[in-house]
Amino acid sequence: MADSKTPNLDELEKGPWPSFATEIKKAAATKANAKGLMMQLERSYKEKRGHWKHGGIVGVKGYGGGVIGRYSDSPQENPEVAEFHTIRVNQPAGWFYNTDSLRKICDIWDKYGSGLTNFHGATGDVILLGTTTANLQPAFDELADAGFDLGGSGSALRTPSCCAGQARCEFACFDSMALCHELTMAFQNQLHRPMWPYKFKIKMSACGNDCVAAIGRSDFSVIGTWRDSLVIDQAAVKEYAAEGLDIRGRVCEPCPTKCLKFDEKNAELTVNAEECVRCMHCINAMPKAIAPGKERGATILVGGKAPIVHSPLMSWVIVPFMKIEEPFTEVKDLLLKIWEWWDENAKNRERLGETIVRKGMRNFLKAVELEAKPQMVFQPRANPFYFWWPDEINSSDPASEETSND
Amino acid sequence: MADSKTPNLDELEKGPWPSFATEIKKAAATKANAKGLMMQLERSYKEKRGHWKHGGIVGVKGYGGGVIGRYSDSPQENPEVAEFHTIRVNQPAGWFYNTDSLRKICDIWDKYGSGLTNFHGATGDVILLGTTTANLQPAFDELADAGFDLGGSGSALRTPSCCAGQARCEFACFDSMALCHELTMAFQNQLHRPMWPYKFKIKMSACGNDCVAAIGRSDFSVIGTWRDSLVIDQAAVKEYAAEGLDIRGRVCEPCPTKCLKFDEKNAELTVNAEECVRCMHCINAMPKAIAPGKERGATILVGGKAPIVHSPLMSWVIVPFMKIEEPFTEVKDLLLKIWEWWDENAKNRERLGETIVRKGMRNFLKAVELEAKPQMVFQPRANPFYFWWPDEINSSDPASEETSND
Amino acid sequence: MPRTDFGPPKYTEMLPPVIQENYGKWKYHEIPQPGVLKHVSETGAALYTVRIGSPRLLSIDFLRNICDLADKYCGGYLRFTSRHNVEFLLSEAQNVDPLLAELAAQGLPVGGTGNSISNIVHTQGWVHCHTPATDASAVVKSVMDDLTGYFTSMTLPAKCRVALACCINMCGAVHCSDIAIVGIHRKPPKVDHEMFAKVSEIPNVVAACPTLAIKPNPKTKSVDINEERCMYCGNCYTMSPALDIVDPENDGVAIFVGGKVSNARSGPMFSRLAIPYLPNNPPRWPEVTDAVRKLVEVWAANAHPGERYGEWINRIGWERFFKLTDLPFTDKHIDDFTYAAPTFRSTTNFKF
Amino acid sequence: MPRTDFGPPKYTEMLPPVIQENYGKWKYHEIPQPGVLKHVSETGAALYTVRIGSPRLLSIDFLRNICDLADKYCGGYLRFTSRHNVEFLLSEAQNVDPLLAELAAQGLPVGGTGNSISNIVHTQGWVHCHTPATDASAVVKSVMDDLTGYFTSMTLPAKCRVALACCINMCGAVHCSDIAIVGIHRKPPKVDHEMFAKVSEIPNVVAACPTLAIKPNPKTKSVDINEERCMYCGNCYTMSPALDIVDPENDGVAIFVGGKVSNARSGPMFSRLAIPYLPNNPPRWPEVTDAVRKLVEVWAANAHPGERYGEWINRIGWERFFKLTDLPFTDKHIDDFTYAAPTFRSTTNFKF
Ligand code: SRM
Ligand code: SRM
Ligand code: SRM
Ligand code: SRM
Ligand code: SF4
Ligand code: SF4
Ligand code: SF4
Ligand code: SF4
Ligand code: SF4
Ligand code: SF4
Ligand code: SF4
Ligand code: SF4
Repeated sequence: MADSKTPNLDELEKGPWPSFATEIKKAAATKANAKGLMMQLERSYKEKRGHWKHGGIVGVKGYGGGVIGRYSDSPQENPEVAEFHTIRVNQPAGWFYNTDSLRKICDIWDKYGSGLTNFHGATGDVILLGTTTANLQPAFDELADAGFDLGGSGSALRTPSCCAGQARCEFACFDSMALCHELTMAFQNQLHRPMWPYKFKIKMSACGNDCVAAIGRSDFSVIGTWRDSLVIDQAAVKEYAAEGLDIRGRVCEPCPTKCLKFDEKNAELTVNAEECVRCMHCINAMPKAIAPGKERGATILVGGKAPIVHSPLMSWVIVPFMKIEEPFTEVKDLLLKIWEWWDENAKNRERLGETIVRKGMRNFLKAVELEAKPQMVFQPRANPFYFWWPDEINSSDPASEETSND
Repeated sequence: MADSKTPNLDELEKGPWPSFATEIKKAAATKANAKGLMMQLERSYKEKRGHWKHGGIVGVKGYGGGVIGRYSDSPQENPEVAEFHTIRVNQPAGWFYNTDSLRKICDIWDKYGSGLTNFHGATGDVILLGTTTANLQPAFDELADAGFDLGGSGSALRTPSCCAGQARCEFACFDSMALCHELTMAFQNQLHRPMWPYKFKIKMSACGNDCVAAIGRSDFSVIGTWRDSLVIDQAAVKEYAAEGLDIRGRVCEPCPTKCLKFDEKNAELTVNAEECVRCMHCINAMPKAIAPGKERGATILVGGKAPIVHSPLMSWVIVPFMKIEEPFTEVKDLLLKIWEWWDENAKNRERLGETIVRKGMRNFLKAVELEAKPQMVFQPRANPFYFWWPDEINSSDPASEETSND
Repeated sequence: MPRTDFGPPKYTEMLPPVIQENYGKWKYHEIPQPGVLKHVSETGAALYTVRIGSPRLLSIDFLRNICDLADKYCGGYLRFTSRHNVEFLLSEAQNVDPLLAELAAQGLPVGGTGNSISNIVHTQGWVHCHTPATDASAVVKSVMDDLTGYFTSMTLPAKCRVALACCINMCGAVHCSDIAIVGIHRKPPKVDHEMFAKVSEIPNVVAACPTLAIKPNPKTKSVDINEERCMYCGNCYTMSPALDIVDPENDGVAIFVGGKVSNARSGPMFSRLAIPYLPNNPPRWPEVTDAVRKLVEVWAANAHPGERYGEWINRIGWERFFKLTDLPFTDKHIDDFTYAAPTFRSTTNFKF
Repeated sequence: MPRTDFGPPKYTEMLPPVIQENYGKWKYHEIPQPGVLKHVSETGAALYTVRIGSPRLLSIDFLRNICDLADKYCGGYLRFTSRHNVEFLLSEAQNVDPLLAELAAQGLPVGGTGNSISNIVHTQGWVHCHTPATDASAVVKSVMDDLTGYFTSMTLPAKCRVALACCINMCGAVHCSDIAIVGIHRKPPKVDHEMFAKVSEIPNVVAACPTLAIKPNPKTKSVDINEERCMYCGNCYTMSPALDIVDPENDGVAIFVGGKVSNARSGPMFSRLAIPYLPNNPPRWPEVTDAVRKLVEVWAANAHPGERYGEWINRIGWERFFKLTDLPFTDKHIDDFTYAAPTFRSTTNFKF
């Protein structure tokens, strides 16, 4: 190893965790650009800096996005990665694959790319790492033949993603995969042709465990919940008790509203459903004994995003409860209304949450025709600086309809 | 009553709570300006609006403040209150009076004013309501002879105030009245001659119950606390238990850190002092059995204020613990440093808390020579946007002293 | 040169002997009955305090009367509290009952201790200030008339601090009170351009507006207001009398709830909007007194013992508060000011 | 016209028969051993999932190999998780052990379920992005090598989600992870005025700066940076390549802790600053792996069962966190950004 050209990458092949360095080396064995990547990366480890330039705009016919252009900042040293673009391929909802499809992707990337991929990108796409401008179109054409379309990039709708939901999970309160697929299909134009002030992300988790981290990183989150009471199977409760689960300590105590009572003598668990905030904790702890209620649907939240520029935002409630049923018209209509308002009101590079914060929830709610609800806030405002609509003020009747308390 | 000239004020004399209307009427019986006030006020109740104009600058010789100028907006209708200024008189610390002093104030206000007062204003001053420009100086001269000086107004130090503390309370962790008096005396110039960007308020409460609401409304709050363990008298605990106090439910349960354990069998109460946040709850609940620790002092907080302009601010910790002992040099020095920085950095009409928020705690702390402590925050920042001092960055040694973790 | 800067009288001159002797030595206190405190010293000495409600706006007759009482029963000493009540300080136990009897005869309410509603900290209103959107004294009198029973007893779950400010400058500790009554305007100021040009400085006024609603108008040598951006704070009016914001038809009060300043159990909290608007209805403000009573009663009926208003709401959630009080929740309740985003409900955990 | 907008393949084509038949009918699950899930349907059918750790950056050889395994044991179906692990979906219980054996032979770690540390969600780093302040893959590999034992077991108090973003754009859900590793710059960008004039638009770049540190410079047809105001966010660099912010000597990583996104028990929380800076030390970033391990261990040793990282800190207080971890608290920890004030400790309730 002493005279290896890649001492840093060699070092990164060691250890129990599967190695990306090994993956790169495998690809480098047959692909010049993978080798170029390897050598440039080795240099990065030596110099402690990246060697990529800002991407120019590259793409495929008929699309405004789906490709991230990437160029080496030192093509003289690493000419094989002078161009090293990424193709974002829209994953199937829930990231399920049959091996045929997966092998087709491999074959295409064997032919046109570096042989390197990300399964998946942080947004959820299949990321095909590294190809030339010339290869973009033929690669896409073959992907299309294999049934795969591009994902989103730029100031467009980004590829929606969802948890496994009803496909593999007993907690699912709506069909997250169906909704994800339907929204993706319904909004192909928004996904493929950037035409907004900035990116827009949709994610859906079929229960409050939020296994796709929707609430933290999507402009529009759909998170499953129910409106009636969770369902307790007392026989199963008794089994858990018999197996030695400390139901009072591990299930009732951490309940945020203390609305579960365990009767130790009869090994009976009861819930005060009105006080339950549907946090999933007790269900997670006793999945065989407790299940979500029967009247299922989702909470809709908006505004989540990463810290840049003003602050991180966590999505917040705008619809406490919505039934989520095919053909998902209510969700789609709401999205269209939101986009219309956002597109009209947002500054350049302003995410939905930032626009709402700047313009105020009252303007947003009015535009998307939603009523204010206390579920939208942790707490009401602590300042007296609120606005009145012109029609709430008049010179003869001082008390407006909305706020008079007679 | 049918043809009373003051039907509204008459109505306000009824009912069990002592009536300000009665007070005004009493004064109006002998004082023309009190009668003017009465009539103008009656008009306000009819018209649903005040009738005072912006104050001009009026005052007494040698002082830049202490008087609030006030003029009627309709002197033709109520000439008696064409001028109706207020004198702010600095109260004795803790609002204790001997009747001699109080009678002297009455006599002076009988002679020069409307005979109406506020005991006290919200900041803490004695408010002498209603006199003419001409009467200001003679009234002040006699007040001075009686031993009373003016309080603060305008962009100056405002009259400090404090709780009764050691004078009347077993919870006091420092001598709030002595500190209040000492600071008032030490900073007479700052109190009487507005020379800052805006007002500055100091309040002190000798324990966390904060009976002067310092934390919510003073730029500089001194709130008593202790550094060792609270002291439990087990004999007294047993008495409370015997009297039927539900010690577990009413004392231990609400303890925010659950650091109190009650042994029901032996009626013994123990505290895990390291986890106690000195919230006063258990002491309040069992004042005969629990007392603050022996190593007493105060927490210093800054920045409290009302909502206008950017938001209400609640004072926050800048010194977790300070011994508060005569001659209070440490407190005074800190105040001087704070004023120097604030005066230099604040915009016009910007309170200390607003300046710190705008410039950042790091700049404030550096200027007043305090070290950052986790007690200053509920939580560290949730964004990656922090600054490095030039001396923390260099080209050869990337890890700065402060943050390297070797 | 006149004498200046001599400062207030030293407090030590103002303390009755029992306090001078036991200063810093108090051991514990009891509340033998509402409005009466008994503080006991290490030395065994006892101090009795009798607290009466005060209208705060006092004539010198009132002051001379309480001086008389203090001379008679307290050796000539008394004090005022941070909530503007009067406290008689007695070193003789046997003086307590006669004093109470005399106070009762005079109709002065004794109370405000323990789990009561003490005096309403309040402001000037139409009696002395130039910016009020409502009166102070009359509203306070009307509300306290209705709540005197809670002042003279100690039956509530905890202390309930009521405060009133006649405009959003919020003189007092109104922004952190259990129940806060705040005068509000609801229409932008009307600019008197002529007057403005004479008495006001454009830059100061422009800078005073927190929402950047004010733009200079070089033609009129005055300013214009973008009415859509104005949230009626009146800050510009404080800077210039030419921007009159008073409007009898639309001014009124808002009610905020759930604030506290003590660190007992939970830390201090701001009061938060419960009722965006009630009309000014002099002399008795019945809408306001009704609303306050209802707010007190719902809390009293539902809070756990020891729970302050805000602690109760934090336990049950604001959505429950609006349900229990049957108050409408409107777009006004949703913050859109400086620290709005952290108040948005960023979780699916809520009650329906 | 080329074919466009046909969308992704329909997921139904990708589901193994056992899922197609039991879609929406799952009744409960068990975790028979780390990395193995057993989901049982109302119909009685069972689905076994075997989860393996993945480097995410995969060659097509890796993909073809897992396809081979899926063909052999899973009827040709597999999936990936939201944390980039691979899941084999088995309908035959007897296939589980042979699959596990083959995975073991290949050195692929099975785990990531229950109270474990699952895969690190991460980003491109020096492999593909142009703005990184640190690498992604190498740091992740180094940290996971050190933590593999926590991936293959379920002994922690709760799940612990580790994430890495190579710059403060924070691709991923880094800002709400139990432990977040974030690449940071520490010096203002250097402006290449010549290049700027050629490739950049002044207004866009000026507008991109959150701290208003960038001013147009009409002379150079470029911009100047007020270095005192710059907090190295790199947002301007995203808008213009002429504002290079990379500095090998001063770039490095920060570590944030205590975030979560699930609504279980407590609502979602942001990650908060624990360690402001650790140097880039390729290829193994030992300072980072040590710091992460220590952060995990202190939590594991002190949290109550079931307590996520942030829930634990909220119970004990951040002042205790800094004491237990022995990490220095600096002025950098104190927020001075958009929502700073509500993070200031506005109570005297704290621990020493
Ligand atoms: C590839 C990917 C990271 C990865 O390795 O997985 C990625 C890579 C980039 N992100 Fe990202 N982001 C990726 C998911 C995310 C996520 C996570 C998510 O989508 O769930 C976030 C946080 C959530 C959010 O959007 O708030 C994210 C927040 C950003 C931001 C900050 C945006 C903001 O408003 O807060 C930028 C900055 C920008 O847009 O200029 C950004 C910008 C970028 C750019 C385009 C760099 C740039 O400045 O132009 C990166 C291109 C890298 C490259 O060369 O390939 N990326 N980015 C992810 C997309 C893969 C996919 O399509 O599946
Ligand atoms: C008299 C008093 C109310 C009372 O009836 O007790 C009062 C009365 C006024 N206050 Fe105040 N404030 C009074 C205590 C307060 C307090 C409470 C305190 O000091 O503890 C506050 C809230 C705490 C704070 O300072 O944040 C308070 C916050 C304000 C504000 C908002 C300041 C801010 O930065 O948030 C203003 C507006 C201004 O200064 O322009 C204000 C302005 C005023 C002015 C001067 C009106 C003005 O715009 O010029 C009022 C004069 C009324 C008059 O005609 O007499 N007053 N003011 C109180 C002073 C009496 C005294 O000296 O004892
Ligand atoms: C006299 C006074 C101080 C003064 O120097 O003037 C005072 C005196 C006492 N307070 Fe206070 N407090 C006084 C205003 C306050 C304030 C300030 C305010 O209301 O503006 C507060 C903060 C209120 C808030 O949080 O919003 C205050 C929060 C407390 C507390 C904490 C209550 C809580 O659970 O939050 C206690 C402890 C208790 O009562 O258990 C307390 C306890 C006490 C004790 C028992 C202390 C003692 O041992 O002497 C005194 C008798 C209390 C009583 O009335 O039951 N005092 N107390 C004030 C009387 C005002 C009045 O006339 O009603
Ligand atoms: C497969 C996957 C969904 C997918 O569609 O890909 C998934 C699957 C399950 N999750 Fe999850 N979660 C998955 C990502 C997540 C995420 C998102 C993330 O990590 O980015 C979260 C939110 C994490 C956070 O809060 O920061 C998540 C929070 C949960 C929770 C709540 C845990 C908590 O106490 O906070 C549960 C409930 C539990 O485990 O008790 C849960 C429970 C489950 C269950 C038990 C649901 C079920 O009955 O099938 C599944 C097996 C869990 C396990 O691994 O022990 N899942 N789960 C994801 C696996 C990722 C991985 O490879 O490790
Ligand atoms: S979010 Fe809920 S429904 Fe979806 S996979 Fe996770 S636990 Fe199951
Ligand atoms: S779902 Fe959460 S809130 Fe509801 S009963 Fe279970 S633990 Fe309690
Ligand atoms: S603040 Fe504390 S020390 Fe001062 S009077 Fe109130 S309870 Fe007593
Ligand atoms: S003072 Fe507060 S935190 Fe300390 S033991 Fe008593 S109740 Fe608990
Ligand atoms: S609250 Fe407003 S109107 Fe009332 S006294 Fe204070 S400044 Fe004047
Ligand atoms: S009232 Fe307030 S918001 Fe309206 S213009 Fe004046 S300063 Fe601006
Ligand atoms: S975190 Fe930053 S450097 Fe890393 S991929 Fe995202 S944008 Fe690029
Ligand atoms: S790095 Fe960020 S803060 Fe610094 S100049 Fe660029 S945009 Fe502004």
